[in-house]
Amino acid sequence: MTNTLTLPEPEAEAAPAPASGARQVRRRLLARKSALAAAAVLGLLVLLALGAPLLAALEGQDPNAYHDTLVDSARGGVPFGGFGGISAEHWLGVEPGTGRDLFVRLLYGARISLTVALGATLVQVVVGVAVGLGAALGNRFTDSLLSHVTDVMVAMPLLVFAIALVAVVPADFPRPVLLVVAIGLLAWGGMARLVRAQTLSLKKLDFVSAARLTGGSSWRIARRELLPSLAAPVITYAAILLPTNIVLEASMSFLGVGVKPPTPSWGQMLSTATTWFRADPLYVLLPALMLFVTTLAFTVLGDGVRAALDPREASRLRVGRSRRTSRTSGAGGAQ
Amino acid sequence: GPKQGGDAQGGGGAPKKGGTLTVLNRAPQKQFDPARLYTSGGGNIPSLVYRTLTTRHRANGAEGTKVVPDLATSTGTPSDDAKVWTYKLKDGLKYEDGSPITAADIKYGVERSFAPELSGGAPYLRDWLIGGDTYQGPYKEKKGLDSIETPDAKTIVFHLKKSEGDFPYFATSTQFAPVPKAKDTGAKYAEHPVSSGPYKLVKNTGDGEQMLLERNPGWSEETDKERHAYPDRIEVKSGLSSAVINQRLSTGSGADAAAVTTDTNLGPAELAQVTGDKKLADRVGTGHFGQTDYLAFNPKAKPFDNPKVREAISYAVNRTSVVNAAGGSSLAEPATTFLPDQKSFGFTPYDHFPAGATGNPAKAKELLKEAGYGDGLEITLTHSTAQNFETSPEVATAVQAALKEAGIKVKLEGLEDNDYDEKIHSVDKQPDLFLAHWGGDWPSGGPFLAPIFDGRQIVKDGANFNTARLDDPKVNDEIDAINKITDHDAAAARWGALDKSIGQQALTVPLFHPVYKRLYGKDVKNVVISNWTGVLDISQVAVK
Amino acid sequence: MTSEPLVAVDGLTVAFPTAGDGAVRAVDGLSFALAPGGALGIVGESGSGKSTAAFALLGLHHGTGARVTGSVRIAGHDVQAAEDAELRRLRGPVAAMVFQDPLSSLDPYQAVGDQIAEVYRTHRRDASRRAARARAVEVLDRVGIADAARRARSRPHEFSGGMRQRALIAMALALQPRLLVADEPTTALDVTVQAQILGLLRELRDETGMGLILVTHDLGVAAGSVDELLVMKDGRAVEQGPVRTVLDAPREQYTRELLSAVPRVNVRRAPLRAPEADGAVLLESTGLRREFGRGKHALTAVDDVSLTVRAGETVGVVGESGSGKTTLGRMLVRLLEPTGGELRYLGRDIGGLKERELRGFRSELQMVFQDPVSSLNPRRSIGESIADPLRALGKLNDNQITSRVRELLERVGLDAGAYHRYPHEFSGGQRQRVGIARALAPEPKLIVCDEPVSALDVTTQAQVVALLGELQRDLGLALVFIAHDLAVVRQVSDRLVVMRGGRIVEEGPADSVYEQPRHPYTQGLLAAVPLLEPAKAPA
Amino acid sequence: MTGYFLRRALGAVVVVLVLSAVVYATFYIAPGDPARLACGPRCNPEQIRQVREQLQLNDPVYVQYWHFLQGIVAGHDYSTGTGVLHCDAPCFGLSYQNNQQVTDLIIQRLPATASLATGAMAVWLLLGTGTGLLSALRRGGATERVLTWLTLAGTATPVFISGLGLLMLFCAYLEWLPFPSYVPLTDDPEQWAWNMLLPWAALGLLESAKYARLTRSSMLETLAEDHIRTFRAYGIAERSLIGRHALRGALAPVIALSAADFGSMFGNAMLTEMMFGLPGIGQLLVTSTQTIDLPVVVAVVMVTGTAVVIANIAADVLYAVADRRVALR
Ligand SMILES: Nc1ncnc2c1ncn2[C@@H]1O[C@H](COP(=O)(O)OP(=O)(O)OP(=O)(O)O)[C@@H](O)[C@H]1O
Ligand SMILES: Nc1ncnc2c1ncn2[C@@H]1O[C@H](COP(=O)(O)OP(=O)(O)OP(=O)(O)O)[C@@H](O)[C@H]1O
Ligand SMILES: [Mg+2]
Ligand SMILES: [Mg+2]
Repeated sequence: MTNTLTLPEPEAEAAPAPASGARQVRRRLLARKSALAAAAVLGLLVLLALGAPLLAALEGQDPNAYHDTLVDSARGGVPFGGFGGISAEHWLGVEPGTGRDLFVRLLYGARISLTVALGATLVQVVVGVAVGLGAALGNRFTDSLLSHVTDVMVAMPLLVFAIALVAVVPADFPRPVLLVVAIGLLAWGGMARLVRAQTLSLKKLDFVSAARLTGGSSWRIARRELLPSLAAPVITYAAILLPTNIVLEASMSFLGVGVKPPTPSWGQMLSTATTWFRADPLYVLLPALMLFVTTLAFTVLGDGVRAALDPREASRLRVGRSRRTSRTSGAGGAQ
Repeated sequence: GPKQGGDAQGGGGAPKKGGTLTVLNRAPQKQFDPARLYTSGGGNIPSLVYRTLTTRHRANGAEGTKVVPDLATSTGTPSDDAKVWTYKLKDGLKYEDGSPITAADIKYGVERSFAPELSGGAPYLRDWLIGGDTYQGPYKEKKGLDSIETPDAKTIVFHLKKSEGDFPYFATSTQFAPVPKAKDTGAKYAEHPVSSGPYKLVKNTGDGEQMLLERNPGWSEETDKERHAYPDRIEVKSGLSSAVINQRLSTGSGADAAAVTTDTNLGPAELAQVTGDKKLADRVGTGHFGQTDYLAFNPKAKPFDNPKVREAISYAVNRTSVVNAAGGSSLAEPATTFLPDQKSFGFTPYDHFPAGATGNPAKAKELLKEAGYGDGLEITLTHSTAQNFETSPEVATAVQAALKEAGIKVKLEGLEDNDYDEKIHSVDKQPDLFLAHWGGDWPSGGPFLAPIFDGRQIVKDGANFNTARLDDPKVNDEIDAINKITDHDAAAARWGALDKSIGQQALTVPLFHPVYKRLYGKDVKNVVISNWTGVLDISQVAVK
Repeated sequence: MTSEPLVAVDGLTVAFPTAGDGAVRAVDGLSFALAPGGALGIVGESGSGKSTAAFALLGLHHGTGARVTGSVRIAGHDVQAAEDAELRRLRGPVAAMVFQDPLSSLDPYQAVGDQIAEVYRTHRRDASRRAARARAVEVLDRVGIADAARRARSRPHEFSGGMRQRALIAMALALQPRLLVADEPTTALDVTVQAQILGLLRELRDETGMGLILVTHDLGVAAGSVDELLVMKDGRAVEQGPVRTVLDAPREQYTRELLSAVPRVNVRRAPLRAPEADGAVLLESTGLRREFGRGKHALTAVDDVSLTVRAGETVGVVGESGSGKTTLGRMLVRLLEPTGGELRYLGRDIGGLKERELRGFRSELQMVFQDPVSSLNPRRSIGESIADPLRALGKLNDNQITSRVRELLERVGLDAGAYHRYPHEFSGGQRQRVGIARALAPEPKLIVCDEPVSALDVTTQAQVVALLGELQRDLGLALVFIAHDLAVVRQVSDRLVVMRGGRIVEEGPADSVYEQPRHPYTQGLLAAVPLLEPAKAPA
Repeated sequence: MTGYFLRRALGAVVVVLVLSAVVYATFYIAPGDPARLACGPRCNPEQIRQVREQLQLNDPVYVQYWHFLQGIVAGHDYSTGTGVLHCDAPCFGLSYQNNQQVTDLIIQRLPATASLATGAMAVWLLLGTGTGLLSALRRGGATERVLTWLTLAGTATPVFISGLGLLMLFCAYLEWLPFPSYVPLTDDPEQWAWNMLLPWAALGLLESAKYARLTRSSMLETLAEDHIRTFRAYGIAERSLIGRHALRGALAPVIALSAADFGSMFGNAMLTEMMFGLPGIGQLLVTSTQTIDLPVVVAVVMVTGTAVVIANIAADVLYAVADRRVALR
């Protein structure tokens, strides 16, 4: 068949290590300070995105209002005043050329960027897992067919197709949804390969054979026996896909097929900010920083979740740290 | 007001021959066949290789909008109400291989531009020459076009269907470059064109991305008053991003010190940076090209069939934010006239719907109420998604923000550039309101106004530019009348008057005229930027 | 020469931190000594801390998070106090270790000879590359690898299991260590190969005078190879003394239990009930065949196997590793599709049925898997795993299922409250019981037990064997009992099948095969079984 | 073995054909009329009709596609007006834009893209793998943390930002490097390398985080393997333990994934190429997409698709060669 090669999960193992229930997973997750911090950061980002209108009202600004008097028209529209025009009215300064408020645009941008990133990643995970499982569990023909379809997807130059897709779809189709679908449906090849490879090796394990002997359907086996074990590698891979998707959205904006103006997104902000490196560094830095923080948070959280799903991680915890979590330990008298 | 434009001269000292000039460009010179180049695009690198019957006067500013003889001894002798144009070739004209340039070669050059294999180019030859509308080029119709006569090797006569006082301007385009029939390789000619200009093409790789031009021994300075050809070699590197081009020019290390660009402006961000740096600011040339960026209506569609709505929008527009979105006041000048503010176009100032610097939403609301839209109005504005600072999302959002003040809710429809281009120029699919821009094929009112407002130029299934579908016999007659005038200044005045009177109908909302800021390398001398193209003229540049 | 012992362990305690509170004390206050040239066997049930103790001898717990207290002295080196550099000097030349699993203990990417040469050169800095390589060939030759010069260039995957284990011993030998620590060196091997390796160890000791610590759970293996014996339980030494004394006159109750649990190949099975030779035919295979791969790489794992299993009887299947036992077993329950031959269940040909068509009677044919680790889903509680077949049957409601699972758990000797616990919370033996409970749940007619006890220590092994016998008696199950340990099989089987190279070489009533083996291969197998009591030869 | 390759080659052909058909169809229905674009900005209907005929755009789409495939296998003759242009197999047709042979266009641009992909791969192998190794062996160190953040930042930064940033820093501000301008390797290897340095860095950085994570996990996994324990028990120093025994096993999946990614760089490095003005395949793809130059688009996608498929086969083979325990199937 086609290749079984994919990004192996960090700390992948031949036979999955013993794990335990959701409660223990949560406990282990809570024991990781870094994961908690990452979750907090992400929670904050989501809150900021959701609360954008409130915060905008608090600042007293509108994301699309022009402020012609705040920019130096003769000098390419660079904001007056230092640091990109930061002032009491405009907490993070204003956009060059238009004078639109950057703080509010950044917040509203989070809505789109997080939606697109999470949505597209979700689509990739769902399609990738479905196709990967289908290929690994199906018969020779299904496997060959799905693997070839996966190959076609992987071989597609993504951006060009995204451009074509956006051009083909009617202009009044909601753009964020289109971006989610375009990115999600074009870039699931890696996920499918990962899932297929992992499933093939899981399939060799006896507990899957045992499940077959119960006379359950393939779907039942996949759901009960395979999906839980696939969670760890899928989460790790998804944490890498997520920033890639945000960057993809930015690249699509750069090529003119991103969100529709005047809607802001971090990607759109980055793509218009490109040339402002020197004249107004803050303009570039702000969205770039948001992107980086999001990436970091998702990576750290993904690591945390993956580790929490891996019970071997428990014995890796240092003794000193484990004592602190002892109070929460309730389930099962593990040795 | 009067333009001082193109004042840059580059580094001090008299220009000398020698050295290598580097051209850093964005777009590769994909087309190099003289038949396929479009007039206004055909003036840069191709103009170093192809000489034409007439040419642009290579001078700064308004002086550069003049047309002057090139291969011909004059800009052309009109007869029969400017329906017949006769040219005589200069003596001693040679190709790169030393063979003489003949009038038959120029005729052949014009004819081959009709071949579908060599598509591209401007529509004027087809529209103007007798028999041009059906002629299929010399490959299919060997006998050639009867409306071009070459009574002897040095004389060429063009017979037109109608009077065209602007013919000398049109004769600057590369279709009027000589092509020796024996050397013509059809679609492959561009790979090895036979040079009549000061340079010949030595290398062309990557589909026009990297080119090397060297001196053409067949060219003699005596026959060419316009091109200087100071550098020994010209190296073209394209496919670069504009940010990189400007950064390279400002850093100017190595070969970049002797570099220019012919297709890249300073963007707003770069301008902000350059103006803060005296040394860099000295290396910026300013150019004007006759162009207007405007809002185009379809006055046949609701609600724009109501002149009051169009007027309301004219009043509501905030030109300051539009100009800012287009890069700020150094890169765009607010426009209230359709004609560019240059004398050669016949610029006549007017402002029929004074919106002031930042728009007059009160007046707009009033007009809307009168038109029956007192409760507000919802419209769609179509624009391109290309980031060109002209028809781009930024400008559209600026319009959107201004109209909001007047109670007009604007929905934006951004189209991918091809889609946009096809839609706005299609009679059937044309959006009702969209951002458009129009530049003159040469600095005259004719090519500026006629395609947009001449009712006979409404093209049903080709590229239509009369997007207002104006078909007013009075306008049409006036256009015909002015076309008969061969005195440019006299014609200009009438074009100006025509523009002013059409303006009253509010068929368009002129927004701004772009201004070009061209950065060049620190070793570059003799910088000439004419108002014909607004482009830095590489035939004038010296690097020593 | 000093009178100092080669190994002196005093009050050794090793504790592993755990996620919950505190730590697991794998070794708890262990003390023993070994004179130069002596041989000590460490025996005990699984999880009793044998390996952990052995690792401590070489300081292998350094830097792992395990807390080690007490003192370990090897040939005068204080292992506990030693710096990394000193430890490195100790490991190899003074004390060398041979690990349990020869499959994974060698670098898969490098030639075996190079690996030995590398170890040699690490400690003999003056040795040239060439000399090191020559030494590698020499020791490989010494451990009985034919054509050693050529085979030294092979990679581990080109070696058989026995050869790999020999290579590991050769690696130890290259440095002529004063002490060899062998951690279950033969558990992964067949009896015949095991006999060779044990013989080799004996020879080497005689030749080089090195000391030996042999860690094993097989008392038979220890019996023939060591002078002293140490019995461990829960990290502590239960009994210690000369091997014959401990085996013949055990002082401790635990040792006695351990000894009595060891299956004897030369003892007849106690009849469960009156033999009903004419039970109805349940499963019948004729000329069953299974190939893997295609074309040139095709391998026939099972070839022309004809077998009949009657209701209520136990058919034992023995044979060396790779002889096709598992493949046969999986075909019998139709986890694998046969490539040829016929397979009849209650008269119906099920050999070629599709997965969907099999569903109807899937639950009637069950299997207990060889590997207790991989046969339970680590992410689901054991109760859910056992309940699965019941759910799939769809006859019972949730409450009934839960009470049935509790009943099953108790039936196999587990606490009914274990329902919500996860596999990793159980020992190997317990997991195997869970596997049996799962197989029993749908009330099958036949269970194929694939080496159900080979991963277990003798006591647990005895318990599981007894359990299976009991269940069979109570429920009238038919069993196919696969194992490579002939003694275990003898305890349970009515009939015996001996496999080799995918074919059946001998078949017959268990007692007659054991007592009068006809095929030379069967005879060889029986002769290689290590015996606790050397005096008594098989009858 | 031959059987394996035959099977894979057949699969590759199928994949590339399907890919080309999908592209053909997509761009066929995408807005924009190639004839109009080729004709020029102000064409009258008659001209457009002539050009459409000239480009054979009047045939039904499947006929056009069939002609396209025919050209690849058998070559094609085109009229230049004055003569006949032989386009030898594999002929991907002529560009709608300027009648250039698409095959030539692609061949001219392959070296730049190959250079970019090769160097970027070196960067992600060095930076990504290095970071991964460091974090596997020395968890929690400051260097490791900084490098990890750097690679994550690289992944989270679009190349049009990081590329420009690198240019500004190294070429404009520090002036350590000339502004990149592609010099073919065959012309001047040294200049080639200097000019490619920044594009390599920008693209390599984008991929590094993935490799850092992969390497780290792979290394930890290998270090936990039994054979490592064997050598540790024989007093082999930690350094040679890692260098000689762990690295190879740990890097096998990294190398294999690199091979696969190397292939996909051919079609996906377009933004890097645009940013640095590299005359590569990706840039060609973008410009031809913009002008709906169908033969070029489809041909480029077929070439990049082939690169991906070949790279995947190479990845599988490399993996099997590196790790003998894996069998090709
Ligand atoms: N790294 C570890 N972390 C936590 N507990 C461990 C670790 N290694 C071993 N143990 C525990 O220590 C105890 C002793 O394990 P050890 O491997 O020494 O047993 P053993 O006697 O060798 O058993 P077997 O015969 O199965 O090999 C067991 O309960 C085991 O679960
Ligand atoms: N899925 C498979 N693909 C290819 N070969 C296989 C497969 N399963 C088993 N084999 C091969 O078939 C032969 C018989 O294997 P099987 O597992 O049945 O042996 P076994 O008698 O159970 O051995 P052991 O005692 O080691 O468990 C072996 O050579 C093995 O390598
Ligand atoms: Mg052990
Ligand atoms: Mg087996």
